[in-house]
Amino acid sequence: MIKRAIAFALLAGLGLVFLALWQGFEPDPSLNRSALYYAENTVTDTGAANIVAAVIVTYRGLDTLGEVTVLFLTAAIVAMVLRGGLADSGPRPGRWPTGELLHTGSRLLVPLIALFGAYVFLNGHLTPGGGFQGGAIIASAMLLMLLTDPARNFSHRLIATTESVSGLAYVAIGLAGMALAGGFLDNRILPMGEFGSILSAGAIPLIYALIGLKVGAEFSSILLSLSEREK
Amino acid sequence: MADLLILAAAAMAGIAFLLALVRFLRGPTAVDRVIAFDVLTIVALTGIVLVALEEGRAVYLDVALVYALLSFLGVIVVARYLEDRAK
Amino acid sequence: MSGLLEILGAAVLFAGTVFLALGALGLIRMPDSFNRIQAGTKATTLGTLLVLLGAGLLAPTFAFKLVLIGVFLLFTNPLSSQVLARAAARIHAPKVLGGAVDRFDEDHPDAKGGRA
Amino acid sequence: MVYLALATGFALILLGLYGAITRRNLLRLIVGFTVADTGTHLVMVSVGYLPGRTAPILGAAVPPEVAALRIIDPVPQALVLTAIVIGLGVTALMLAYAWRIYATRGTLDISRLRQLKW
Amino acid sequence: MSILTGMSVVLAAGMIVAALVAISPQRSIAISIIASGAVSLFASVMFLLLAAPDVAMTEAAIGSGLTTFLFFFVLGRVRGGGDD
Amino acid sequence: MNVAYTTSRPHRTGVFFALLLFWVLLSGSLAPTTLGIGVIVGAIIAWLLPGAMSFFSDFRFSGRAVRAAIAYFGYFLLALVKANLRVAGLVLSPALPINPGFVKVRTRLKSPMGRLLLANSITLTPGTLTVEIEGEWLYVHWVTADAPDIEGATHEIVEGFERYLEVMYG
Repeated sequence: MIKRAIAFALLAGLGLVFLALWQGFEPDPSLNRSALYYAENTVTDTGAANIVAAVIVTYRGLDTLGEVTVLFLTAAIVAMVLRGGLADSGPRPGRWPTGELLHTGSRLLVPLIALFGAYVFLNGHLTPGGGFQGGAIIASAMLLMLLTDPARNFSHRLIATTESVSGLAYVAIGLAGMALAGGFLDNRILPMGEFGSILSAGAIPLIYALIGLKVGAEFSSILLSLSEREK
Repeated sequence: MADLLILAAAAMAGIAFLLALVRFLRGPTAVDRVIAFDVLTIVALTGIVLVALEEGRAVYLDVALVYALLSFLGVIVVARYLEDRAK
Repeated sequence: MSGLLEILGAAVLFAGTVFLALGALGLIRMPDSFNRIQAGTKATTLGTLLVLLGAGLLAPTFAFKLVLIGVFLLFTNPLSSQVLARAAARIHAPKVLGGAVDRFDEDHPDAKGGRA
Repeated sequence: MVYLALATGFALILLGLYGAITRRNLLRLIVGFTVADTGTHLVMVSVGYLPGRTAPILGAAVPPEVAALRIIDPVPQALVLTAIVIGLGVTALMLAYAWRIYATRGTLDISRLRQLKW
Repeated sequence: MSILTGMSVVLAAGMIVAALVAISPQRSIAISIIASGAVSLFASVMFLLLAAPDVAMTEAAIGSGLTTFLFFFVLGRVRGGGDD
Repeated sequence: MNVAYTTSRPHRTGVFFALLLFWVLLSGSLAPTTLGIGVIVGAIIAWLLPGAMSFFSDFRFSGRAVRAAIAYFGYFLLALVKANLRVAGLVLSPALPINPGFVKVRTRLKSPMGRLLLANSITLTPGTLTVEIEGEWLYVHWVTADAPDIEGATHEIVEGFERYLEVMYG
């Protein structure tokens, strides 16, 4: 009981803070200085139409590299936590086999979902989306395969190779930016291209494609390490 | 005239949303809640199309595409779970 | 001319949302899970297709993406309904039978014994 | 609209934290955390919103020359975008630990996990 | 503008209701998880209203399939521990 | 498992062209660079997923099949509209005049794609919902079970679509 009272007191305090914040909130009438810089200079600096993509890939590229690393660590820890010795509760009762419709439907839809994921990360500099969304969509295609056929053997080698090769290429592009252009992860190592076409904005589509592959591989390996315990 | 019709359409979508929400809250079995969730997803997709129309930005439709392609995954996940648990 | 097209598009849009609302009403009124899936799938699919058509008439530049959304919906929506209906039949969800015809349970006695 | 979104975000944080604090089942606790997570994202995005402006994606609708007058702040969006992805990783990690705890202790009820108390 | 405001009101109400369901101890865990999925669905449309399509897309791609799967996967593997 | 449908061989070319079509629709442009990237992406996906299928899998490319496809699409849209008006009528009538039942129907289709299309069409048309498909039998939930016997139900539900799908996919 006393614990519950403490919880309520805590939440009430937090609620008061939130209330004060809410009452004092006033939307800015115009952009603040950093946002103004991004709004005015993104096109000349990076050539990207999607400013969020420019912020993620170029202006704060190092943060994104760190974040991808965090995801990689997460996937590795999940695999480690679940490795071996997990006594599942007795022999698993047999599942109902998946229906024919789901089988056929997934054979039809998996390529389309994968294509859409590729579209999302290759067009990240023009339309909403980018490496993280595209990676999540590709992992969803993987999830659909997994749901359709839980006993299927997925190539861990392929996933691990994709993951590490794209990670290495990402860092290599960052270093190339230091050697050829203004600094680490500078996207101007490739020509800027024409504003608004798919091969523009320098290295942003390339970097986003690598991020997409890496994130997709990481999520897929999380899904696999969770679901393969039952065999 | 057209604006008025669009406004009425938005109101209708809102009604559909609320009705599906009621089924989501009441639905006696999990299956009912899942089907209500499916309808809610579709209504949300309609809402996204309406927002894209109002703001006049075609890029918003990519989000609707994500829903059209991926929303059925959640339903399939729950369906597989229910089948598994019964066995 | 363009005004006419706009009004037509808005009318189609409105008709689509009316179907959506009717589908949701069916969700409320139908007596068991299977009938609710029926109402939920059909009305919402046509409703969304009409909304997409109306949006295409209102803003012709959206057309490609709207067509794609429609095609994807035509495949994913019935698929999820079928998988859900199959699961509901397998776990023996409560059903309301009018004519007492139930060939599924006649042929799947092992589907019984789940949660009623 | 911004005020409403902000209030909803705050309410979600409070509700989620309440759920996370008072429930004893680990899975419910994690559900509470994800709700609170969504709430924080909502708060951050609504802080970056400027009324009457549009998304920071240039193109035919928003030519680059007028961008500074038409778009909203892109920085919170970039932060939230990465936060959501990390959130999924954190959820996966929490669930993996929950499962590990279940496998070794046979329960998900945190009040029965005596070793975790101090 | 009024359409968008109305939509945000409805969405906010839906989110609060779904969050209440998600943390309610009376419902089963499966329903809590579906409700948290609904919260993420409504939040995604709200992000779009707040002119953040990138964020909306992320939430849609991750919230609809992957999170639900992770939860249900673990829930399906724990027997007896599922209810408190 | 009792498999009555033919397991089709890999259809990499069909999948590739379907993916390319979708890529062009997604991008909304036919610029050479866009098209080139689409070719690369489509080739990679088609190569990595040997079990993939597309709308073109098992499709017979003959003039008759194409005509049947167009006719099927028109018939399907008509049935969809009819289904909705029917459901709307059911929902709006105060007495809710439904008579639900599960019926069993038979199909002659063998190709997976044709069977998927058949099941989807049944689900989207008047008052019927495919619940399970096993071998040549389909179990269908019917809101107004007018014809409970197999022949009658098959005639009512399946044959309209099967006529076209048989020409298209065999």
